[in-house]
Amino acid sequence: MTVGELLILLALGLPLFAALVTFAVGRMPDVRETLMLVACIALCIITMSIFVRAGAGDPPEMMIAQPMAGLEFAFRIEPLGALFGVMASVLWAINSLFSIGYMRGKREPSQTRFYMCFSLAMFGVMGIAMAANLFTLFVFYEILTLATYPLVTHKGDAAARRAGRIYLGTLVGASVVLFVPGIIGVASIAGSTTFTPGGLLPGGTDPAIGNMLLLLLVFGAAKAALIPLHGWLPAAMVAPAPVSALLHAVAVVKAGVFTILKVSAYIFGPELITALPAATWVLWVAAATIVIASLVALSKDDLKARLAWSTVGQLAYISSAAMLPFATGLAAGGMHMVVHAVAKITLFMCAGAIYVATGVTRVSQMAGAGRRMPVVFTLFLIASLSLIGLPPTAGMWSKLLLVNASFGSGEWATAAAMIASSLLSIGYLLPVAFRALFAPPTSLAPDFVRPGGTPGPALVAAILTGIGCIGLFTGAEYIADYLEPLGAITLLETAP
Amino acid sequence: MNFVVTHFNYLAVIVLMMTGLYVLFATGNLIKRMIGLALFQTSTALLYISLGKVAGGTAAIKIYPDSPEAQALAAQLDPAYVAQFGVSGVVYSNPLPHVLILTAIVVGVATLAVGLSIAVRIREAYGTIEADEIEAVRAREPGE
Amino acid sequence: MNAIALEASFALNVALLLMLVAIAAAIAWTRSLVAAILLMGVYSLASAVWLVVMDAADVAFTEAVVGAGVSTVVLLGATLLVRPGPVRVDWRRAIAPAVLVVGVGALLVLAVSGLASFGDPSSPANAHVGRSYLVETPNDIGIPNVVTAVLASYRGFDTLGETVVIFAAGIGVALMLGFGPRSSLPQPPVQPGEHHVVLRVTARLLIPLIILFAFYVLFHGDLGAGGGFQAGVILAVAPILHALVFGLHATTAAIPAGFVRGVAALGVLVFAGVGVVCMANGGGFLDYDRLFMPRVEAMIPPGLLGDPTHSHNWGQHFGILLVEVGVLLTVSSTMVTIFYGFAGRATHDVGSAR
Amino acid sequence: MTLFEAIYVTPPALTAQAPILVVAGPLIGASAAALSPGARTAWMVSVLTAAFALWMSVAVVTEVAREGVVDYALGGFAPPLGIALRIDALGATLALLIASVGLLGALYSGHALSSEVYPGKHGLFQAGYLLCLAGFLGLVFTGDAFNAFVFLEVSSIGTYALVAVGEARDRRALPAAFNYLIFGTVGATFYVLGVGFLYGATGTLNLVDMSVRLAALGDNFAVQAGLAFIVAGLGVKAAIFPLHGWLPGAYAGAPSLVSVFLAATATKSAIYLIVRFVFDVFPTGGFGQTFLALIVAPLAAAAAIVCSVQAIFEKEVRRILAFSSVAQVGFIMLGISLATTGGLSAGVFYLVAHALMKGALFMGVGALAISVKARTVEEFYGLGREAPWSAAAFAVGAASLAGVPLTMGFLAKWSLIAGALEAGALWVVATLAVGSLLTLVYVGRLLEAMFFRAPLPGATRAHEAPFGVLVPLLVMAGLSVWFGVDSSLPESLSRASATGLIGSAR
Repeated sequence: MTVGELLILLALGLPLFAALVTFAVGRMPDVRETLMLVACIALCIITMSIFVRAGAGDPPEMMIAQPMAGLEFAFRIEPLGALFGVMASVLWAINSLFSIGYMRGKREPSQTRFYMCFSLAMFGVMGIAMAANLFTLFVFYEILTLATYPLVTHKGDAAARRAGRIYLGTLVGASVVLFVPGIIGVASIAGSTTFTPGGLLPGGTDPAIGNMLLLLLVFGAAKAALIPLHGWLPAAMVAPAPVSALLHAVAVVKAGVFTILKVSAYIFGPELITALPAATWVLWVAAATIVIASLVALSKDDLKARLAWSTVGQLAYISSAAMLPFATGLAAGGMHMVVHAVAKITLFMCAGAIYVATGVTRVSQMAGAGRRMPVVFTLFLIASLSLIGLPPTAGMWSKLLLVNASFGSGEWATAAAMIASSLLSIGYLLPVAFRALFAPPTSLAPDFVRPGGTPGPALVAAILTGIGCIGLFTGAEYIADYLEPLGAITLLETAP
Repeated sequence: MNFVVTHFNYLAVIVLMMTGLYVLFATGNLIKRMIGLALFQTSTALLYISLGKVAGGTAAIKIYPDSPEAQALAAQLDPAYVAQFGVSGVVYSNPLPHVLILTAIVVGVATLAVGLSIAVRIREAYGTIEADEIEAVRAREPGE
Repeated sequence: MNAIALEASFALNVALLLMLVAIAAAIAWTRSLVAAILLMGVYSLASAVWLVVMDAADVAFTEAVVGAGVSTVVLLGATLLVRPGPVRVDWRRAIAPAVLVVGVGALLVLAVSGLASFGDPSSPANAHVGRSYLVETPNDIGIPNVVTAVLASYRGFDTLGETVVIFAAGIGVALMLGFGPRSSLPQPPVQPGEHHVVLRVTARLLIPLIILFAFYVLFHGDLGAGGGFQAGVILAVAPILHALVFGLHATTAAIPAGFVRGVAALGVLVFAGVGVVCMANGGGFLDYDRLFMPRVEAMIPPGLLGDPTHSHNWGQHFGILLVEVGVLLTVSSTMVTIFYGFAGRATHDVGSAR
Repeated sequence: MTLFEAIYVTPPALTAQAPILVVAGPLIGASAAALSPGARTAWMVSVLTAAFALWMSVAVVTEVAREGVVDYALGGFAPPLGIALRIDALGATLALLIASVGLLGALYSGHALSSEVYPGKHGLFQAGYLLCLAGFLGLVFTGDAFNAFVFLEVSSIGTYALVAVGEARDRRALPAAFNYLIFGTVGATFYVLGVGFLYGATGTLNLVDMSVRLAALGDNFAVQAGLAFIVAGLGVKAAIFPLHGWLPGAYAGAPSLVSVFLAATATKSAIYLIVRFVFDVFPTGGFGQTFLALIVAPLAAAAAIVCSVQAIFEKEVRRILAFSSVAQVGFIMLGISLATTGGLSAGVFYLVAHALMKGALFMGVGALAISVKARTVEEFYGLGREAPWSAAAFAVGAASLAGVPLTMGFLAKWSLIAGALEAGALWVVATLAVGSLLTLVYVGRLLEAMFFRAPLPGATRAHEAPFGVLVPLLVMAGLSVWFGVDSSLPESLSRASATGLIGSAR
């Protein structure tokens, strides 16, 4: 067994091991959570070394089984996947820290099942990140869906059950009806489903078939929440805050856009994407999604719902990037994936922290709350800036690159939608932090329902990601370099 | 009209079969259903037998070529016909359909016996052998 | 050819078929279950006559024995057990079947239009394999009745299957209705027919005759109409008659249900065993030419059947005989099992489950 | 098939006789079982016979791998005079499947039967079971149209009674068995009618001879109607929509062993015979394939949708599975009616996959119902915790049914969709996709009930099934997973079946 294979097995095995351990020592919360944190940190180390190896031109790969000819169960790491893996594992570790604080603070029931499913979801994410072909990716994609289902229905009441049904129905339904036929279509044309740099499908693919396959695969990845397959995402807001953070930042939605990026880069390839009219159709849908989601977010008073709709819009940015007939789009999309993840997880952790401390969920009730929770709302402000795309946060770079790529490829509608959405996001994000921090306290200002306010671990986690939002502002170039194999970008050239 | 004459047997057998099928489906009485089924099966047998009839033929029990019976039979027929279609001077009907139908008749009675024994058990379990009444009893049972 | 003889037989054929249609219509029409059952018996008898006109002597024999005999008895027995009221007729539920029947019938008319004319000696059905049997039987098998030759040898595998079907029916009835009266049940105080001396004496006389006739039918199968099935059914009549006259308990005491069941299985074993013996001697399954090892076959005296000049395929002769015996065993014991099943049920209180 | 070429499991003399022994073995075993004095002996006879049939089936498969087609002339008479067995790759595959399920079923019956059938009837029950086994095996081996009818009836007559025996648990088994008998007999008689027309037009019953003569004959109403009657008649046995009315009641009412065996083999052998007639007997590209494409395929598509929806709204677990079977038969027939190598091969692969998964599911239901008489979905609440092993095996079968990756069901759906894409039949792809989605809904409902719901208040606690039941169940479920990870065995068998029937050119 080579080192690369060992790394792959460890990356897959650690979350599984964490799930098993959680199950085994479920009755001892302290042991359970300590072991889990250890597993998280170990996983971070593993993914980082994979990241380094992949960057150094020695991508780990491994073949597990071949159920049928042209159908392989195999792993191979490429830059996008390595990036996704690192991002997911680091944010998982932070989110675990946050979860511990949140769950203990709320005294939630069935925590063991909660942490077990969390680890299983991570298992799915690792598989997605390292998959060598569409089939393997699909397998882990479905594992992720199933592992997160109990998380969404965690409360166990009728509303949670209903949300779970929408969640599972949309995601699995789209997979079965759209994604699987798409994969099989790819396999029957190309003879395999392996991710191939430059595109697996031959350049001369019949446009009619190409269009169909592209639409099947893009909409089949319903985790990317393009309208009209976005309904599951706001519905899943019934879940506890750490779950929302996992869904919206680390695992589920990112798996969706990651799939679209991979499909675009390695199944179709830039050339075929440029040639296919369906790519433009997707761009229009994405542009519409961006604008509509931002407008809906503006109308929501519930903080988590507002953030969820914001996610719908931000995901469409990345989906757009994958469809841009311009190679830089892919790298920009990859970068935005990371940037948005860090920002969104911060926002959700802040929302969770506010909820645990004060029991408040509505934006209108938060005026003046910043006086009592300055750190939380400052972090919220920083993450908001990143999401809007203002310096000194990482969001600036990725948004700039995205808009630039859109202009560069002549997609004015997309560029316009992105700009409009950024302006709208100022409208729905900044007032939250500003009114909490700077508005005079009113009689409506919430009190702590929990003595001591935000639990310590939760606060530490939010601070870490908040720092990340700023840190990535300086580190963005490194990411851009790393993603160069997908399409060269230089920050200095593209930046005005 | 010529078709009706040359295929009269087949048409009559079709009427018989369809009568059986009609009895089977038009009644709710389980025993009457079995009668319809038996009628249907028996009539199908008649189709096979009609297929195997050879004009002027006799039963396929070998009659020795020079025996008086053979000569008497052959005398009723055109010698050219006998020469072409006979075997050693005797025209026989086709034995194969007979063999098949022997089997089919036996299968028919086996089905009848099993079907009726189930009908008897239905009567014991439900108190009736009318399909709609059984259905009514079933509809009242829990779990339906 | 002599057209008059043909037309006479054709006219008979048409008349009998029209009669069958009339009987079938009456079956469909009548509301009395008993009348329908008896009409079914008449139908079988009439079709047996028609079968004789069609030169199907073996089938006619079987139809008379099985269709008019066994089927009618079983149907009547079941009717007695379920004590049904008159068959209800609901015209509304007759519409869909009528439409179905007309549709299927139309398809059948279309289908028969593709068949050769009735009686055509050169039709594919009569010219190909059917004719080959007539030509080859004297050489291959060496028995006069070609139907028996085809049934027991050429298509012996079908007949094995058929025997198994009967065996399966016996199993089915036994599973459903049990094996005759339970020993725990009290013996009925008065035996049926106890006071009918004439009946008892006649039965005592008839039973040996029936058994004798059954064996005649069995051994005559090579030469004329007859064979294991017909013989088996006839043989089964003996214990059934005994049970009717002397009571089921007396019969089951003489011939226990378990024994009958065993004989049914034994019949299948005999038939299949013949096949296995042929295989063990290096032939194929049921290849009667290999029934005997050559050394054994040489020991059979040439004049065994009384005609030393005629060449005999001893393997075929004995093979056919043995499998017919197997058929006889299974058929007769299954018929008795079925009778035990239905008759034994009658001594229970019908209407209470088990 | 190359897998089997170098394998010899029997001495040469036995190999030559293996085809007939596959069929005759269970017939003789049935007699022996009926003669057995006690329930235990009957069970051992049953297991030994089924094991023997499996051994001989493997021998036949290896021989078919070497020879392509194995012929066996019964009675020493060359066809068309005598009856011949003719085993092609598809027949060998089916025999392997039927014999394997037969053996697992026989093992399973050791414990499962005692709770469902009176001990005094075990001998007869096992005899009936072996007769069914013989019937199905004979059906897929025979090369003679009328002989096929005989074996159809051997299996059917036994089956009717076996289904009716389920009355001990649930009296609704009786009307269901009667219904099955009526439907089944009408179907068999239709088959006989069809064979009669083919015989009238060709003069032969041997399938090879018939195909030669049919090719020379050209179009003829008798021949075409004959095929229509044959497909309709077998369609009843194969539960092709809308001729499936007998199936839900029969599967729901029968003893669990019978449900397992029927679900895994009964419809399959009828499908086999349909395929045999359409692709082997009728000329390639001729009326048979047109008939499939124009009549059977739309019905199959309707089944895939309508019966899946019915399954969603059913309350009883066995009836859910039964309706699912009808829908899945629709999937199989859709693949077959594509009439391409890819489609046919996918259809056969799906057939094997479905047999294994439904076998595991019905066995699982039987195992779960041993300690509690669970029937409805509500009564299945919480069984996942109370009987984890049985429930896990059931879940594996369900996952395969739903088409979860790394189960055989996924590969089956995969190759079916790939076959449909290859043939350019997009409507088939769409039907399969929607049908799969509907399948997920009812499978999800079952799994949710077992694993995510608390038992109903007042429900009796279930216990894990006994070891003797658990082992065949786990083996059956394990096969679904094994072939889902490495499908080379069923893949090569189904590929060889398809190329054997219509050649690899198309």
